[in-house]
Amino acid sequence: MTALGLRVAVPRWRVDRAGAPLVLGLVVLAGAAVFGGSFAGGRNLGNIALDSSYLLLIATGMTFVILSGGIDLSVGSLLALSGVLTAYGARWGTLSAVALPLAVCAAFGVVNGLLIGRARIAPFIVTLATLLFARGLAFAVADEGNRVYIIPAGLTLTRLGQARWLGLGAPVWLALAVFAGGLVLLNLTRFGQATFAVGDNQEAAELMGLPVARVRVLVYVLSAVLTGVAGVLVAAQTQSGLPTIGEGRELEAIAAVVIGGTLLSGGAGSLSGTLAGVLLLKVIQNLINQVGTLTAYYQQVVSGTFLVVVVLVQLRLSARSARRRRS
Amino acid sequence: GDTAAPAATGSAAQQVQATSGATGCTPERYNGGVPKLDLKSITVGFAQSEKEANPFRITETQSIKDEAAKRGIKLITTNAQSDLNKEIADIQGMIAQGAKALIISPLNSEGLDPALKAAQDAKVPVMTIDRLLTTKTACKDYLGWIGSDFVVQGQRAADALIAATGDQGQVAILLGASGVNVTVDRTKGFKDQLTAKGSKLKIVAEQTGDFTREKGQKVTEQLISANPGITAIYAENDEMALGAVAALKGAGKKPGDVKIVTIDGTKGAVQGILDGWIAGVIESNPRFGPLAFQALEDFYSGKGVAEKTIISDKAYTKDNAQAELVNAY
Amino acid sequence: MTAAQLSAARRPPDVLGLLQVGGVYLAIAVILAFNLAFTPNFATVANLRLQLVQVAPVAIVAVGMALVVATGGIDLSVGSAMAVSAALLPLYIGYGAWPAIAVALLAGAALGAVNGSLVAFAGMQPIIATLGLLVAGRGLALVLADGRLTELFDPTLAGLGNASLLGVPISVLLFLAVTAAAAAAVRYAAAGRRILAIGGNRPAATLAGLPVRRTLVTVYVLSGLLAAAAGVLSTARQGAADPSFVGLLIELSAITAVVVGGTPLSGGRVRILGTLMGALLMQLITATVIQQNLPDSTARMIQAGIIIAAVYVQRGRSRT
Amino acid sequence: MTTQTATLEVREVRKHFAGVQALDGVSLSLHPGEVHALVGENGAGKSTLIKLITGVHRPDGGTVHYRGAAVAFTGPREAQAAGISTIYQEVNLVPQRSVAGNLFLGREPVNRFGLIDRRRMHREAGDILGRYGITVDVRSRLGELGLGVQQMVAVARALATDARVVIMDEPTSSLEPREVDLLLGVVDVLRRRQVAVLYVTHKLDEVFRACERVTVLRDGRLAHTGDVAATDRLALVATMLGRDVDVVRRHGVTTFTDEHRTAAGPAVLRAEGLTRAPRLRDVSLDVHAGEVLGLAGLLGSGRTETVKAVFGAAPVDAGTVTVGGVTRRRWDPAAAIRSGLAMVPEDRKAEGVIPELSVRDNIVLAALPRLTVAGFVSERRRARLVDTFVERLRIKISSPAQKVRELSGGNQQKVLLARMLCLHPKVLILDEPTRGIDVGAKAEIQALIDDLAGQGLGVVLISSDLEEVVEGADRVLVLRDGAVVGTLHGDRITEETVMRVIAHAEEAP
Ligand SMILES: Nc1ncnc2c1ncn2[C@@H]1O[C@H](COP(=O)(O)OP(=O)(O)OP(=O)(O)O)[C@@H](O)[C@H]1O
Ligand SMILES: Nc1ncnc2c1ncn2[C@@H]1O[C@H](COP(=O)(O)OP(=O)(O)OP(=O)(O)O)[C@@H](O)[C@H]1O
Ligand SMILES: [Mg+2]
Ligand SMILES: [Mg+2]
Repeated sequence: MTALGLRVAVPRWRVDRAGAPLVLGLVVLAGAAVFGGSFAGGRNLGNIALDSSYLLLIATGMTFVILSGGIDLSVGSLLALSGVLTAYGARWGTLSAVALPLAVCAAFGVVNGLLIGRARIAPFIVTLATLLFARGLAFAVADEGNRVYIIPAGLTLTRLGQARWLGLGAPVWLALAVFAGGLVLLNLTRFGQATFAVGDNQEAAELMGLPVARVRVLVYVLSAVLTGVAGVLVAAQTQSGLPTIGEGRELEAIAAVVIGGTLLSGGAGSLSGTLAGVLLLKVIQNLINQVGTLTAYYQQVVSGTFLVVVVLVQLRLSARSARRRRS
Repeated sequence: GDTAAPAATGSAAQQVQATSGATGCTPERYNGGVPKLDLKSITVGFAQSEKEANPFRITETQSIKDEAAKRGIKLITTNAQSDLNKEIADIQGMIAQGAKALIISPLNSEGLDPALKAAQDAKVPVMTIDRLLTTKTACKDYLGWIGSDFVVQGQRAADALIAATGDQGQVAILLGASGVNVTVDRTKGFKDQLTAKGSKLKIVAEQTGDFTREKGQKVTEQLISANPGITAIYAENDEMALGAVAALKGAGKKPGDVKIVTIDGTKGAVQGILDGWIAGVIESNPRFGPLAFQALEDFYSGKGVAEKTIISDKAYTKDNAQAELVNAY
Repeated sequence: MTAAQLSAARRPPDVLGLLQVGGVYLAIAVILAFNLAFTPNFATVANLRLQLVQVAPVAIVAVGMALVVATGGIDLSVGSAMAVSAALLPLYIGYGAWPAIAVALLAGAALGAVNGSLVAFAGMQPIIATLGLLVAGRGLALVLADGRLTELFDPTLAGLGNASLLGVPISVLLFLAVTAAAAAAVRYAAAGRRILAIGGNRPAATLAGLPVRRTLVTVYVLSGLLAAAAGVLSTARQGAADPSFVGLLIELSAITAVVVGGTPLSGGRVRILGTLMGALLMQLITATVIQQNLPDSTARMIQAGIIIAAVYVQRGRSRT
Repeated sequence: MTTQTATLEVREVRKHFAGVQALDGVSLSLHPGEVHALVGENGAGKSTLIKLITGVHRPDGGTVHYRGAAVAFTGPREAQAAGISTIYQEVNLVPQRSVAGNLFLGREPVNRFGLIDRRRMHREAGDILGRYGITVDVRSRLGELGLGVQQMVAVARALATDARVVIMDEPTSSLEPREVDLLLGVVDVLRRRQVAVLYVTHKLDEVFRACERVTVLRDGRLAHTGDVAATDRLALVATMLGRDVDVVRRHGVTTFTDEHRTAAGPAVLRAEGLTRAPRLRDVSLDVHAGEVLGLAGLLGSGRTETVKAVFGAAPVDAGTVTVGGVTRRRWDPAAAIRSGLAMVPEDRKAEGVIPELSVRDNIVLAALPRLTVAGFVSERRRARLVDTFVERLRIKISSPAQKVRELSGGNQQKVLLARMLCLHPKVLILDEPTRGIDVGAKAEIQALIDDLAGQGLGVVLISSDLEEVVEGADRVLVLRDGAVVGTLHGDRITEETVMRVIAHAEEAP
């Protein structure tokens, strides 16, 4: 999807780093104004941070995938699989509880990547298949859900999962660290630049001599492994591995990335936008929860509409600021 | 002990069958002590786990709301829409909103730890209903539990099916949603009971119908197409059973050709007994309101709450369906 | 489009080439052969009929989806459109079956119009625009129906769900008609050219003076309309409107059908008949899994394998 | 020279695409320090030959030898690593990355932690482009710049590596004379560094200015190889076209009529005060029936921006457009087309062809409403229209059902021209209409423009080939920095005056 030079009639899916954070700021302010302490209180903000951390991990990997012009639908299932394997592996100690799920997730990432990068099957279809497969495997490991593996309370892993530092849970810090690493990887390494290029114009990237297939494999491995990390954390938090969790998480992660201004068609976007997107989604969710009087159905109507409105506002803002920048 | 049921509505309310475990959980003992409050003056939060799409959940939530209204207690409710993360966020959100006591209907026996932790930190007692938090400790992680014994429900369903079929023929099981302990327990109770009774019923298929009518219908259609010899169906909830009925009708079967036994006790299923399509329904009573609020009241009044309160579920058969239809939900 | 693809895409027609065009047909053949050999009572008219009846809603939704995908878009809100249409039926059935159906279809079209406008005029990415309606639409349906399943006893509606015309179920006739109409439109109508041109190169289509926005809105409206029709069908067949579950996750099935049928998600190309076959393939897989009584976990893994295999065979044609 | 060992040698390669034998036993050798021109009509197989060398395509037969050994690169990456640097036809860069990012993609300068040193990258990028006279902000998005700049970036990128072989596929197709000079200067440097250069072009001037040897392809076959010095220009054209030298001599190669018409008819198109900050500043123009209006200017002077604004394809802050006496209210291409305008855009890949649609569908795309009966396309009328234009423009296709992306660049351009011509417009805007078009076809298109103008059509012509503007236009508007700096009429239209006006706007009459 190249749009060289043409300045009208191209869908206005331009990237802008200012849009999402601006909207986020507005939403947070509005939330604080309406709900005061119950929203802006330390505990509630801590909850939002914790809740966001898993999504941030997944969305960071997803950003790479989407920037490379792909999509990864398998993350929701991988989250569950990783959790189940964490709990399963916990019987032999923390090391296996972490290594097993990460290794398996990495393997899934490799398979995704090879099928997409080498066999050149559409990412949507490949990861849809892995979505099914990983969920099936999670159920198989959990004996069709008949067995729930419990993580022993004394394990280092559990303590890690529940540790707090400066008022924020360990997952939050880990997610932030991963995010920072992601920023460096994306913006300051050749791999990161190649990721952009592959998503922007794959044919050109190939003709420019970039290792297109390798880049595509790597982004899916990254996405799967980061999802695996999130799965380990979720399991550590809940002290168990459930094969049912994570359904629909892929759409949430994709939404966060796209709200953050990244083009679904690839090639343009930013990780900082993704961070804003993640927080935006979670803050909205939290705010909607604050309105105790909304029934669950209205909550859905409101959050769907809100999503659209937020993106609309963001589009307007970024169109305007892009115009201003150019002149 | 059972108290005599006054009227139709009264007999629909949950009856305590048995209590077990430690009794007498009070604010002083709960998790190292929580503030003793006046139930009338606090906000209570209720976390529903699944969509209020089927009669069970609708009735469950309504019962909690009705009871709160009756007692003049301020109630806030949430619905997790079968999403564990949402339930955790819901519970945390209600605590943040100032709920001082919680009633939760857990989505699963596991996985709510972050929410329970938040409640502990905020010194908010949590009463659980319906599904049991199997690995948690009463009066510490949560206050107590009220609910049915799902394994027993499965066993009673097996008994009912043996009776309805004369203990012969091929059975298909419509499983509930995968990975949910209700499904696991109801399946286990059913199968164990068949073995225990030395039943000659042969299970030829077990496929998930996700607790929904649509999938119950579709799966049944496929199953009877592949196994025309199926003469009995065990559906793990009423919605799937009603889906199965639709499938049987569509395939040109007559009422009674295939014996269906199901669990829940919804109006539709009990009506199904009257119409001859359903052979028996084991009740799973969702009207938790009175008992749940009673538990909170007992807690704060110092009377104390039992660890487990198992309710007695009815069974609907051809014989009592007409009379009991009003009590079905 | 990659350079290597340039070389791979056009070969002299040969057996391999035919196979590539028809990976989905091959997969259907294989799965039919398997069932004929190993599934008892498979080769019956009743069973064939059952599979066709069950696939009807997905097939109808998938055809609409194929058109959207051809423009380079995607419609995640189809399941919610089905739910809204199902939720409306009981509310208006008092005025008679046909008025109720008309209202339901209109609502689907309206949802599509919202999607289309967000994409065409506001310039939103289709996946996000329709994701918003996926969430909000389902909520709306639940609000309308107060979250409940409502049984419907209307004879007209029941007929729509279960009756046959000349021995062919009405729902089957309906999806065949929809497929044929869409295939004809894509092949012979100006609208079809416009859709493909927009999906193939939107700036170019704009510069060629095509009514890009109008076409986009129309396509999303069609998708919403077809989804609503599928909602009516599902409701009719079930004899009950169940807004919480009807059409749940159908967007994924529909997109799978589209892609397995040989339409790339990048837009600009479309295969309507292939889409129908894709839907049929997915249906046959489900049927096989249930009729063979495989456990849920195994079933999912097998599905994954078959999808990959079917697409792999025709990968020269359907990569994005 | 041929006795010396070749750096790169292609022997008897063959390549078949569906319905076309793109290459049929072609051999070619490249020696160190040699600039070797590769010429031929559109679709002759030049780009295909290059793609066979660099591993984009696999040959059906024949071999490629590089530095004495047979090679079979699996892709451009390998070829590049081995020292063969290529500028492919059409700009093949990533539009959403910055200019510097594109220049250095895959070989960004890194610091000692292996992280990209952005500051250094930007500085070096600025230096490199400065050498080619390009002074853009290297951090700006490549896609926001004109095609000419993009082409220069592609050139700079390919030349930034130490390569033994440099292959350029029509590098000058969207460059101005000034940039062409720069590029040929660089080619000269390469020659002196003993690099072997394969140079594809349709501009024969360049062949004679810069190349030692020339190879002519015709319909996938080798038609001629020899020293440029020993080649006669007319003979070269004749070999390319496969016609008799005499025939070519008689008809000539530029087909514009010599005399400049004076605007006789009424103004069919009048644009006034077109303004779009910061690129367009109060541009006004009018075109009369039967007149060819040329727009001249350097890269980025705003010619494309102007015509896009006229066509409603780019927004303006102020300005009006009147066609045939009616002032257009809606600002979109569809309305422009309805009012009688037609435009062939400069970037055929991004804004022109619909690659997955057939030649047939691409041609009739804009004319669909007129071919439609009750929503369905009339097969008969469509076939007639398509046949007419395929014949008239001599578009080389295996069948009208062939996908456009399979056509050679020049033939794609003709398809776009046909798309607009079949609208029977009042005014035709041509932005670089002969970009990448072979001499034969160029002549045909020029004749066509003349012909159309003769029939009363108004034409706006933009071309980076100054000669084309000078010979084709009846009146020339010179733009600089988005403003009109001069108008030239009649005999004042010469390459020299145009260049002078561009350079010193104040001297404009
Ligand atoms: N991927 C492809 N599939 C089918 N045919 C192709 C493909 N690529 C090129 N061709 C055909 O091969 C022939 C040679 O094309 P090529 O691009 O090499 O021409 P060219 O000499 O570079 O022309 P131009 O001067 O217009 O760039 C043309 O007839 C073209 O249609
Ligand atoms: N040499 C240059 N230095 C700086 N900016 C440039 C240069 N060339 C082009 N640009 C930018 O590219 C944009 C392209 O302008 P436009 O396409 O209207 O000009 P043009 O005269 O048609 O040139 P082109 O031949 O590049 O198409 C201009 O807005 C300008 O900002
Ligand atoms: Mg070429
Ligand atoms: Mg230009």
